[in-house]
Amino acid sequence: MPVVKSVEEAVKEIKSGQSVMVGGFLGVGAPIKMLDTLAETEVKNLTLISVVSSNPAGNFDLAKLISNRQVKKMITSHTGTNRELVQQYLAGAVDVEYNPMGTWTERIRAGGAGLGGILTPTGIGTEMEKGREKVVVDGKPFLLYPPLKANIALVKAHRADKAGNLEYRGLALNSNPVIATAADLVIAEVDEIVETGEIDMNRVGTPGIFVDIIVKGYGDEERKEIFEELWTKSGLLR
Amino acid sequence: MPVVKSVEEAVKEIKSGQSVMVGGFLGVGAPIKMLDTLAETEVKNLTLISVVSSNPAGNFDLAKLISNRQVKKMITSHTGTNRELVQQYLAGAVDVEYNPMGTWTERIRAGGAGLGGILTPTGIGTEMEKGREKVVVDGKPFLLYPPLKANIALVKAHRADKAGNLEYRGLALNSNPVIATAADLVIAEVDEIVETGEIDMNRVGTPGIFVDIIVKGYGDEERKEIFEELWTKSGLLR
Amino acid sequence: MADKDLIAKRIAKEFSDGMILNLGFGIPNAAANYIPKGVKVILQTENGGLVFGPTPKKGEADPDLGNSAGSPITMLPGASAFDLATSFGIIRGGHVDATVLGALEVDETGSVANWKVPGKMMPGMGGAMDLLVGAKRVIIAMNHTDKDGNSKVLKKCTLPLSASGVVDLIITDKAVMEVTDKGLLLKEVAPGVTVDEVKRITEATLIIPETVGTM
Amino acid sequence: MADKDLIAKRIAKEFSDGMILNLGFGIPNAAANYIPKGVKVILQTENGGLVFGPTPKKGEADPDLGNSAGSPITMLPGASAFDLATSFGIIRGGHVDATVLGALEVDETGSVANWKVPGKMMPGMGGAMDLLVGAKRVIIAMNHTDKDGNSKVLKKCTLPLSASGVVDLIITDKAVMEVTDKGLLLKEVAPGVTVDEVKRITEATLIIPETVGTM
Repeated sequence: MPVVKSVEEAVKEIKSGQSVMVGGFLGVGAPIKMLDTLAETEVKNLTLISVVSSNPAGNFDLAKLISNRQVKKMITSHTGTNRELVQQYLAGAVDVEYNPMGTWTERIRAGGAGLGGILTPTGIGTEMEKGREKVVVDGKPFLLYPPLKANIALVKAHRADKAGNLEYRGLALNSNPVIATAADLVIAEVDEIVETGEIDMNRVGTPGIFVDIIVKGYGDEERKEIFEELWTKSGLLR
Repeated sequence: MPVVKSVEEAVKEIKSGQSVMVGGFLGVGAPIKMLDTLAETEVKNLTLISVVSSNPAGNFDLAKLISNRQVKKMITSHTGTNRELVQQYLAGAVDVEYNPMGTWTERIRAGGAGLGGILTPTGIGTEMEKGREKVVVDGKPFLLYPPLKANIALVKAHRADKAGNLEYRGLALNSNPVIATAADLVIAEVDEIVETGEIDMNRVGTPGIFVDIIVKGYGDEERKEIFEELWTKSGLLR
Repeated sequence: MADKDLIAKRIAKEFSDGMILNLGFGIPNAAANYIPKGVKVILQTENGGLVFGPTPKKGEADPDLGNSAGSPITMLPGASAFDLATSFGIIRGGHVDATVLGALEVDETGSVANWKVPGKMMPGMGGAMDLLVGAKRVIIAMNHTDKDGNSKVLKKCTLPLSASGVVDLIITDKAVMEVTDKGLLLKEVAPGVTVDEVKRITEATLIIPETVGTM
Repeated sequence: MADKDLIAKRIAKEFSDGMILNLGFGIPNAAANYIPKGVKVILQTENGGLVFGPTPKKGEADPDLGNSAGSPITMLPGASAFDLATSFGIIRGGHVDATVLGALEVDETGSVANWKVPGKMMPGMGGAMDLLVGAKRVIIAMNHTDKDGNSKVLKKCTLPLSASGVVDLIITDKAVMEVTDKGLLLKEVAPGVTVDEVKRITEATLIIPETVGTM
C-alpha cells in the first residue's frame, strides 16, 4: 500500500546522481509542485528522463532544474523549447540522448513490461542507427533499443485513492501511465486524494500496485490560475 | 467515419479463408451476436485469432464455430476449455499455434503499433524456442516473435458513438482494445450506439479512427440473461 | 483434513500483508480462504483486473465481470480494470510478488511442466509461462505423486517445460521443498508423514537438513 | 497573398473528407484554416488526443488540455484522450492518413532533414521521425530557399536526416513537387513564378511535364 506524504518529504527521496523520470508534456500533466520543490534542494547530477523539455513559456516545470544546473543528462526527444538546455548541451555542460518520441515511450514501456527491448522502423536510414543493432524481421530492418528504467518516477494524475489507483484527465496523461511502470520508486502528485473505492475501476489509468508515495499537488483551482498566467504571459490566451 | 450496419450485413464482410481476430476472454467481452450469426453462415477455413478458446460452459461464443468445423487454424494461448477443439487438433483436423498469453497480446499490439516484432523472456528454455530467433540484449536472451495482424477484427465494447469511439466496461475489455488496432477491417459490436460527444474523452478505450463498422449487439438486459443462464447451467451461480 | 485443504492452508502461510498475488485455479485459488487475519493481499486476475472478491450470488452476476476461468466474479473497492497488454505488462514486468500454480511435473532445477502432454492433453499455457517468468516468487502446488503413485517431483522434467529454472518453493500433500542452487531442500513434511516416506516417493534428490518441520 | 498563406492554402487541397491528419507547427497547422467546406478531417495531437478544436478564450483554458506545442486547446465532440504509447502506436502503425511537416532540407529521393544543424541548432526530432515513417502520406511544406537564397530542395540532403525516402509531396512558396521513383516531378508553380525560375532556384533535378499547373 502506498503512503501519503507531504511534497517536501517525498522529494527527499530523490538523491543526487539518480535517474528520474518526469511525466508531462511541456508542463501539461507535469508534477509541477514536486519539480518546484526539487528546484529548491541541493540535489544535482540528475539524469532526467522526460519526453520533451520545458514549456516554451519560460521558467516553469523542468526549466528550473536546468537553469539551476541540477541536471547532468537528459534522455528526451526534444530540447528546442528550452534555449538554456540547448546552450548547456552545445557547451558540453549537459549530455542529451535524443530518442524519437515513439521510441522513448516504447523503451520505457518495455522496461515496465519486462520485454527485452523494442524493434522500431523509426530512425532507419538516419544517424539513429549509430551504435544500434539492426534486426531484420520478414525482410524489413528495425532498430533494436534496450528497455529504459529509472530510480524514480515523478507522476502527475488528477486523483489518487488511498490504494494508489490513479485517475487521469484530458491530455494530461501523456507519459505518466508509462513511466509509472518503470521506476523503482513511484511518487504520484495529484490534485485530490480520495478514499479507496471512489475511483471507478474503469477510470483507473495506473493501478495502485505501481504507486509508492502519494502527494497532494497544487490542486485544480491553483493549477488553473498557474496555467492561465503562463499561457497569457506567452500570448496564447487572449 | 464508421458505418452502422445490422449484424447480418456486417458478418457478410467475413469471407472463407480469412484471418479473424475475436475479442473476449471465455465469453466475457466477446462479440457473441456476431459469432452466433457467423455460425449460421457457410463461411469456413477461418484462421481464428483469440486469446483463449470458448467458455467451459459449452456451446457458446467461439464453440459454435469449432463444432461447425468452420475453423482451420487457431492462434491462441489456451484450448483446454473446449474439448472438441483439442480433439480436432489431436486428429489433425485443425491446426493450433500456441503462443503464451502475454506473447499473443504483444504480437498483436506490435502489429497495430508498427513495431518490428517483440522480444520476450517468456518461453526461453522451452519448446517455444523452436524456429524462433533468439536475441541477446544486455546479456539476456529473448525470443523474437513477428507482429500479428488479421483481415478482420470482431470487437466487443459497451457503447460506441457514431464517430466509432468505443467505451469498455469492467473486465470485458481484455483483448478488445489491442485487436482493434491490428486488422484491415474492424467491426465493433456494442450494447448501445450513442450520438457523437456522449462518450467522455477519458472513457474512450478505442478511438473511433480504428473502427470501420458498428453493430448493435444483444444489449445489456439480454446479455445479463444469457450469462446468468450460462453460469447457472455450469453451477457457478447459485 | 483433506490433502487439498492441507496444501491450500500451507500455501496461505507464504502470503504477507500487501502482497500482489496471482493464484492459479483449483488448490492455489483455494488458498485465498486461509489467508491469516490481518493480512491483506491484492489478487490479480490475468484477464485484466486487480482487487477482486468472491463469486456473486444468482441474479447479481455482471456479464462484464468474469475471471480468467470465465467464471463470474465481483470487484472490491480499490479495484482496477485494464486490457491484456497492461495485465501482462504487470506480470512479465515483475510487478506480481508471487504466483502459485499447479503442475504436472517439477524438478530439482526449478523447472516446471504444466501445459501439455504430447498427443494426449493440450490445454495450452494460457498465462502460465508469463507468470512463471515474471512473478518475483514462484510457488508450485500439487500432489506429490500421480494417480499411479509415480513421483511428480523429478530430477529432470520429462514433459515439455513451461519454464526453466524458475520455481522457488514446492508445496505438495506430503512435503514442502525449497529449490536451492544445490537441489531441493526438504523444509517440512505433512502431519503423519516421515522424512523416509517423502524420500521414497520423490525421484529428485532431497537435501535433508537436521530439523524438518511439520506442515 | 503572403507566401505562408499560399503554402497553407495549397496544403489544404490535399485534404479529403474523413482523413486523419497530423499537422506540424507553423504553416502546416495554418492549413487547417483553409479546409474546403464540407470536408471534415480528424486532427491528431501527438501528445495524446484526437479531434481537437481551436484555442480557448482567456479564462476558459483547461490546464489538462494542451497541444504538442504546450499551448492550450479545446477538444470537440467525438474527441479521445490517450497516453503516448497509444498515440505513437497510432502514428507508427500507419493509422494517420497524412502528416504535413516543415523541413530544413528535402531531397529528390524523398529524404528529409528537420531535427538538427550540428553544433548550431538542436531542437530534437520530437515526434517527427515517427510521423515521417508511420504516416501513409508525407507532405513537406517549407520555403523553397533559405534566407540567403540557397535551395532547400536538394539532390541529396546535407544535414542529418530525419527519415530516408519517405516524402510524397513537397509544397513550397514557389512550387509543388511530387517525389517519384525517377526524381522530383514539378506539378505546379506559384502564381507569377515561371518554370525556369523554379529550375534556377532548385538544386535537385526536376522532371518537367508538358503542362505545369498553377498553385
